[in-house]
Amino acid sequence: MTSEIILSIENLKTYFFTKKGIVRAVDNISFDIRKGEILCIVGESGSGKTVTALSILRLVESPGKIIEGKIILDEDNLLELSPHKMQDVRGNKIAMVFQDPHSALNPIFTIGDQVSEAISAHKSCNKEDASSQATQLLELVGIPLAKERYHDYPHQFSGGMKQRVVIAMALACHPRVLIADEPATALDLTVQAQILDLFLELRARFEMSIIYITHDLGVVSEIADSIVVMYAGRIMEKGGSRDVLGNPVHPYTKGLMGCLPSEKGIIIPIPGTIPGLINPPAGCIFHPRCVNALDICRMERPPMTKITDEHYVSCFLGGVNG
Amino acid sequence: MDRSYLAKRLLHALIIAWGVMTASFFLMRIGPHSPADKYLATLGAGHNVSQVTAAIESRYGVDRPLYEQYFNYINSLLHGDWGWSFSTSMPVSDLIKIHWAYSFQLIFLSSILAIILGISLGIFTAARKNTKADHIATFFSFAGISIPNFWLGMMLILIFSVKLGWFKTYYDTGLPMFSLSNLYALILPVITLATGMVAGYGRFVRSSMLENMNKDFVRTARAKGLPESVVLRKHVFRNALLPVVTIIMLDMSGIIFGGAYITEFIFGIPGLGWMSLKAVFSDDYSVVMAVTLIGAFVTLFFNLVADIAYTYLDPRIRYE
Amino acid sequence: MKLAAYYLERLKGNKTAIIGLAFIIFLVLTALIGPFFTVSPTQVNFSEKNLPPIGFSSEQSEYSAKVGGLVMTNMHGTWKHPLGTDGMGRDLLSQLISGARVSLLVGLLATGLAIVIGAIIGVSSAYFGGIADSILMRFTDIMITFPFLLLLILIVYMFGSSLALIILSIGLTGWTGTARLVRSETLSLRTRDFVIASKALGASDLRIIFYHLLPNTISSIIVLATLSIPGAILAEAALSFIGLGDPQVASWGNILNAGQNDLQAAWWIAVEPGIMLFFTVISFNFLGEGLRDAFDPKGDYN
Amino acid sequence: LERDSGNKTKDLTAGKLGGTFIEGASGADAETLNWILAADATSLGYISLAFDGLIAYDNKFNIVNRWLKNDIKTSDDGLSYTVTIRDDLEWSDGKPVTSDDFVYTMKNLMFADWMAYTYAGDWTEEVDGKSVFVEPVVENETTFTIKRKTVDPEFLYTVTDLMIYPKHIVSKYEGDVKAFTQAPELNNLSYTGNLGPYRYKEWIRNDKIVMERNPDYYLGKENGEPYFENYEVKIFGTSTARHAAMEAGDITNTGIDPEQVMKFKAIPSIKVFTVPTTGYRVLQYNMRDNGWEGLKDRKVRQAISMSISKEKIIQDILLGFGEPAFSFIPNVSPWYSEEGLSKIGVGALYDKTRAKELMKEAGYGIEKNGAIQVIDKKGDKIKLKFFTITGSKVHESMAYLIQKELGDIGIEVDIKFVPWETMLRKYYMNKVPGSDQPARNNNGPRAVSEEPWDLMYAGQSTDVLQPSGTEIFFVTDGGLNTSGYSNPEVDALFKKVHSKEALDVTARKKIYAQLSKIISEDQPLDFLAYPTANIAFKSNIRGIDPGISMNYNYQEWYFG
Amino acid sequence: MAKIIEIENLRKYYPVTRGFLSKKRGDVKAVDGVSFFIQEGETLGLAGESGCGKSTLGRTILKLEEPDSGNILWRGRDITKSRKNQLKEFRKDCQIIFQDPKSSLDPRMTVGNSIEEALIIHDIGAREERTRMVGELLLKVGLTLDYMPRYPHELSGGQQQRIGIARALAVNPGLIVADEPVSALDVSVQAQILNLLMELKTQLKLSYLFIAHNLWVIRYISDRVAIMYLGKIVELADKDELFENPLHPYTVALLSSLPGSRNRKVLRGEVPSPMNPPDGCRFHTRCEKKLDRCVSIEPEMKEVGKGHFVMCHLY
Ligand SMILES: Nc1ncnc2c1ncn2[C@@H]1O[C@H](COP(=O)(O)OP(=O)(O)OP(=O)(O)O)[C@@H](O)[C@H]1O
Ligand SMILES: Nc1ncnc2c1ncn2[C@@H]1O[C@H](COP(=O)(O)OP(=O)(O)OP(=O)(O)O)[C@@H](O)[C@H]1O
Ligand SMILES: [Mg+2]
Ligand SMILES: [Mg+2]
Repeated sequence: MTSEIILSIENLKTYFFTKKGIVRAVDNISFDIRKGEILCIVGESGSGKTVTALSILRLVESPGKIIEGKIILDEDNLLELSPHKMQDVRGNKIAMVFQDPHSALNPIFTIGDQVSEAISAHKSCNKEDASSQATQLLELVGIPLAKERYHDYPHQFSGGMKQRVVIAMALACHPRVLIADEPATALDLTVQAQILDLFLELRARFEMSIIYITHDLGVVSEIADSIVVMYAGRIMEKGGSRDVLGNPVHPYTKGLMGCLPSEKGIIIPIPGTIPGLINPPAGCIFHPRCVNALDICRMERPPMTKITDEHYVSCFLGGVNG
Repeated sequence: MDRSYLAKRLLHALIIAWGVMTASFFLMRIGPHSPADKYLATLGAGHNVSQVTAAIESRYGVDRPLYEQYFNYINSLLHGDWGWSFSTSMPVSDLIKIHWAYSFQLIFLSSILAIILGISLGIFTAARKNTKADHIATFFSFAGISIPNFWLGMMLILIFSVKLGWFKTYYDTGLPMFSLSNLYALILPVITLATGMVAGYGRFVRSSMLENMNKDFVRTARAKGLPESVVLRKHVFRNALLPVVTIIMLDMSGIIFGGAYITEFIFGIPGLGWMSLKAVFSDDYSVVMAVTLIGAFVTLFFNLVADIAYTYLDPRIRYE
Repeated sequence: MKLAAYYLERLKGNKTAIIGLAFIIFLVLTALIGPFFTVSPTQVNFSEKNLPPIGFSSEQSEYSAKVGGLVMTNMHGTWKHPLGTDGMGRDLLSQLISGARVSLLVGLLATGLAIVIGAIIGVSSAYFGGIADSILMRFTDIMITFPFLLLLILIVYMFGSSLALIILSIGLTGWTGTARLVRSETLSLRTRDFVIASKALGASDLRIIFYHLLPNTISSIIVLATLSIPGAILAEAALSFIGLGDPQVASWGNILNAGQNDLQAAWWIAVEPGIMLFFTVISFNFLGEGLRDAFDPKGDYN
Repeated sequence: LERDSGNKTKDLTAGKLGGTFIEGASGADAETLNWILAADATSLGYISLAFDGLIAYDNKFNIVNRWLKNDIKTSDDGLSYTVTIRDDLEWSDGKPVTSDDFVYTMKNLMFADWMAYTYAGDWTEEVDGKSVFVEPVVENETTFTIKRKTVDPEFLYTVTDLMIYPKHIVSKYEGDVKAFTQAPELNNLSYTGNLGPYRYKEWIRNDKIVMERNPDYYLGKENGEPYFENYEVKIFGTSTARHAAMEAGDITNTGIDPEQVMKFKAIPSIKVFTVPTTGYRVLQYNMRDNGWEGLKDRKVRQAISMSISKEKIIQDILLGFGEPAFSFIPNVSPWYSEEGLSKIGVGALYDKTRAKELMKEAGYGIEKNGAIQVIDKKGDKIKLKFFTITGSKVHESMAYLIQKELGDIGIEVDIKFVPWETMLRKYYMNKVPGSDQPARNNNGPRAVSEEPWDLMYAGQSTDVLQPSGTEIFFVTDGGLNTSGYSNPEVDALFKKVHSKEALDVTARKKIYAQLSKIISEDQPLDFLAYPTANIAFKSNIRGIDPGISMNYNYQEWYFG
Repeated sequence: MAKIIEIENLRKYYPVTRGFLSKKRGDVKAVDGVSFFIQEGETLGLAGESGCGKSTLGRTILKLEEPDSGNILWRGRDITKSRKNQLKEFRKDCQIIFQDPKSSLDPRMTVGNSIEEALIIHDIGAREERTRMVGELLLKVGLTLDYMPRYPHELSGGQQQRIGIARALAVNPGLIVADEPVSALDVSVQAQILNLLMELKTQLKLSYLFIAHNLWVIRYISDRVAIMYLGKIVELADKDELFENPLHPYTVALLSSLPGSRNRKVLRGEVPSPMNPPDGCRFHTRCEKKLDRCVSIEPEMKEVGKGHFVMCHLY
């Protein structure tokens, strides 16, 4: 896949300055996303996936702060835009869908109101236009009887439907990049499948780029074009879907896959737990749980090593042990 | 909100009101006091104390068996008769008719002021969370909550009336109710009553705002690209308002029978609070009962209003 | 206990709470040992009446036998009575210290009583449910609906203004908040997994109440208690202020009440106890809010 | 350039007329304007604005007739009193006030069982061991006679206090106490006609009562009185507010605390009058069985009184506004006599050493190292329980001063402040233990109060014209003899006041002098002081005659 | 092999009330006529959509909720009607572990105390002995003795879950109801816990009723699997049989919605409310193969193969 790069994140660092210390939630990560691509960010809880997504939209709240890095969209560094300009990016060029559809909608406004609000935030159009566009959007994401349900309140919708509404809001201005933060995790298996289908359909239809955040490797294998594996705020491995899943290099990626039952019905867990981010282990952040850890792993942070053009890994054993 | 729900709420309110009425009725009668007390003090030689006591107690009907008095009281209540106030020699209903306005103007002005200032303060501090302005405002809110209002009233009198002479040291009932001079006369009492309310509402609105600012839907709204002012005004404030409305409603009765009482006492405003205080001190049962009952009804009314307001403001309940 | 230490550690970060705590400790110490260092608060001395506090002066009329009538004298504060004296020449410092005792006593005992009653009613209501719950909650509703101050005034007027009765009646009328809080907490705790686990192990109701439910409401109760103490103190002061205080003790409310009539001649009598009340109340409020934050699991950040 | 005298009056009136007189009051509001039900002085005060009464007294206790046409005639045998009222008195509906109204009011209201009039006892006499009412009789339109079977020279003062209701209005409520109590025309004085200088206008409870000028006032026919357009009594919650209102000129007159007198005297727009009052302060000794036994001994009582300086009280507490008291008859009373009074508590009789000696003589002291140590009979320190009512600074100050004084002679005083009701129930009312007597203020010498007490501080007031009213405190079966004092000599002398012998004023004065002397020696209570009052007026008020009853001519006051 | 527990036609309804007079508006039929058994040493997996009644079923068979009807036979003994104090033995034999490891531990108790509580309730051992036993249990679940004085908030989710397991094991149970014990955990930790549960099962001859959302977890750990829909078990079979040859249209759809599965059959429509489930077959509103009678007649549970039960008119 060699279409143009649409959004590029470079050396992003987002820290939280808490009373207990600095939480290095996102610690120097870089990746790109191309037009029409689905990029999956995988990682365990607390690995910094959500913070990464929020950083892209500059929605990290205090005590969090983007320390350094660049987020380049259309040659603009988003981190340097004025707050006003940034507002115009949000929802318009980059939209986001959050994990929990139950809390992502304001309970006291109607569905229609909230969708049309997303439209009128960026397009100057009158109320009727906005509302008819909103109805269309609702139909698009598969809400039956969209017209009638326009005036319903969120609590009258099921979880799956709410998530569709949230997606409709995100699509309001046909953004170029859609960030979806675990959009299906809170939903039932059958509904989850519906939502995944919807995403695939949307991508096909609008040529959007989608950053899909998940910790479910099953989902990843189904939809990802490329994959970023995060662990404790850092990228362990990134690359094309086939490369990463078919030829995982980083011990962590391998470990993650081992946690799923193999054909023989065996799972091999990764020992230990994810480290605290305030005083993270020196060197490679994964070394305490790594069975192959070398001395150097305890001292130095491994650089991103290229394995193929599309496949990078941050490990001193890069490729060696593969 | 359906009718039967309303009917049930009213029934509930009635039961509570009955409970309050019964409790206060018996509370007052089991006490050692009697309306004849004040006569005892003036009895001279040759008077048969018990005879006179009996005569006076029969004059006011308090010599009957308790249950009989109780049913009589309920009976006359049901007939719209609040009884006779023997400490002021007038029907309780007239007494209330004359005096409620003094309480009302005080409470009304203070509440309006407190709601406006309190909500503004809350929004202001929430929007500027953790800034210097917020810290200062927070400190003053704490001070406002903590300052005993009777003391505040006294200090205002000391400074502005006694030392500076800007105001009278008492509330002048001679002023026409709807006049600027009356408004001027109410300044100190309103400050006394409203300070705690402003501070309390301010804190409450602030924390309610902050709580809502952390909600996912606010983040969603920001992600939509809405300007911060719209996010705050529409998504945060409207949601923060819900508990605020409830609190203000529920607070009302507390204000009326707490702060307003004391404020009336300090400034000599002859409102219901002061009335009932005097009535307590002169064992004037029917006035105390009436004020208690009115208090209960006010509380229940505001509870109901809070519920209805909530239903109106929160679609999750409206469409149940 | 380690857990306590943990919360204390969290509290330490909160400056205002620490200031509040410090003042309360100071107040407690003063109330305890102060009386050993000051003159008796009831010791009158008519030749030293209405002395202003140190650094102030005021004009006072006095009877002069020489003149055979009133003379104006300019009084200055003296170190003997650093906070001045009242109209009988009683030392205000020692009165305020005695008032601190009263206020703390009222605050702690009345709140304690209210908390105990409220906790018992709340836990029983939630745990036993059904009719017991309905009756107890209706009763609580009635108590809440009662105009609080009027009820308090009524009881104290009816049965006499002794400190014990005042404490008792504040306690007996002030438990509704606790009852509701404990009830709702218990209701939600009751369905928590650890309680179910305990049940699954065959734990008795009493064990569950005393080992799981109550200990887990303790932090809310502590916060509520801390924030209720000023309420109780103010209630006593308000009662005293309107003349229903225990005349046998020098409570701040009593001093204020007396000072009310002397605003012109001796403003400090009304000002000083008010300041004490204010600082005490704000300290408890600071501490209470601090505790609330410390106990709040969300408070890990910021 | 002669002027018509009639015109002159009118002109004068025109100049005086107008303005609102505002009296600043403190304390509780009146309870009712329905005078027969009133139990408090405030109520009677309000009523009197619309209702003059038969007579008034000037500052020297001279009688000034009001409704009376002639002075009340007492028959030579002292058994009948003839009252003749003016013939120009009218009710509001224009009906004349007649002697029938008076007789009706007495017979059908004051003496009626259904009414339970509180002061009905004042109108009874003891005949053959039974208490019967005196007998009023209509003589003609304007004259009625009250007949007695026994002589009581002081009954005259009771008669002069007489008030009335209009028979034609009140008779419809007769027998129905509830209807009477709630009758609107009785509660807002709408019947008072021309009987007083002012008429009811507005009453906001616990705030103010406003009375308006009565243009028909019977006394005003000649001079156009009263001159104020309105007369208002404004109640203040605190003395701070009251003083500040006076200072700011918001009110016309009010009482001034001693501390404030200097300040007010310095204000040019205000003048302050210092006037005597009829009250006095006492320290009661409990001679009942639940008081400390020593108090039954006169020497002990004298000793205690001797160690309390009346001068100190006056200087320290009253700031000089008062005089030492030695008698139950205030020194302003025409019956007051200094002769033979033991002036305990001042001068030579304020002597703590003497007091200790007296204690020792009574058996409550031993000699130790040349000094007398006061102890009780068991050899312990004497501890006395002192009570007074709450909420009064003067009472509190007195308590502490007395505590200090007695501390000097080695008696410990334990002070308790109790509310008035408690005082009444637990300390005043008494009954014989174990009996089923209803508690009364005096249930005989063996009766005791519910709670024990030794000393009690109280304020009392005596009718200066009729001091025998005070006998209820002193005679053995006196209705308010709560401390159990009993002296046959005193009982006999008070009886004498109410006998034929006392019809003669000089004789009566002698009896009073003797009584004062005995009581001051006996010291059943320690008379402490007669306080004087300071009353401030706006200085542009004219017509004031300062004195003990300076209100007697208030209808003639005007703004200058 | 003996059945450790057998339940017949179990029902648990929750009344839905509203308003002050608590007027009943209907029932949530959380468990509506369920029968199955679990043999010693066997794991029965239970899957189904959210709200279909899995947890309620788990709690009801442990008598943590009173069943409305039906029977619970524990090792052949009918304990449906037994009172609390008669259940001591049963309580020792049947334990539960929970989804949310954090809330399953009393935040005010140390880890040691939490585990020890089980022993105290059943009067097992003296004090020192209990401490020793707690230590052993900690080691058994893969922790060390240092954890004893710690509080739950000092532990990670996986560690907390281990404590929950240790507490359940303390009384030596035969059956453990595991209510989604791994759903709240990270994949890597999930795997640890699953392996631990497997190990314990063989080591201690435990039986599990294993409730999970995640079908791969079910497949990994279960011997037999039951699929639940709206309060009823619609299909029950051996693990491999069920996954290879699902019969009920709901099971088919459920399996096909697993990410990565080949022939996707995405279910349309929403789960009906358990308060008024559809008449006839409960699944008919979402079923692609619905027959006429599905709308009105409720299908019976049929054994269509050896140990393969299905509740559907198609078979
Ligand atoms: N407001 C905050 N204050 C302090 N630390 C925070 C805050 N928000 C997030 N963090 C920390 O940042 C780290 C990354 O969090 P993030 O929410 O990005 O994880 P995630 O990968 O999205 O996890 P999950 O899969 O659970 O959603 C975590 O360690 C978290 O504790
Ligand atoms: N205590 C209760 N009172 C009332 N209704 C209840 C109660 N517990 C559960 N329910 C209802 O019973 C139904 C089944 O709930 P249950 O918790 O058993 O579902 P579940 O299958 O475990 O769901 P999940 O997968 O979300 O845990 C749900 O509709 C739920 O709302
Ligand atoms: Mg996340
Ligand atoms: Mg569940």
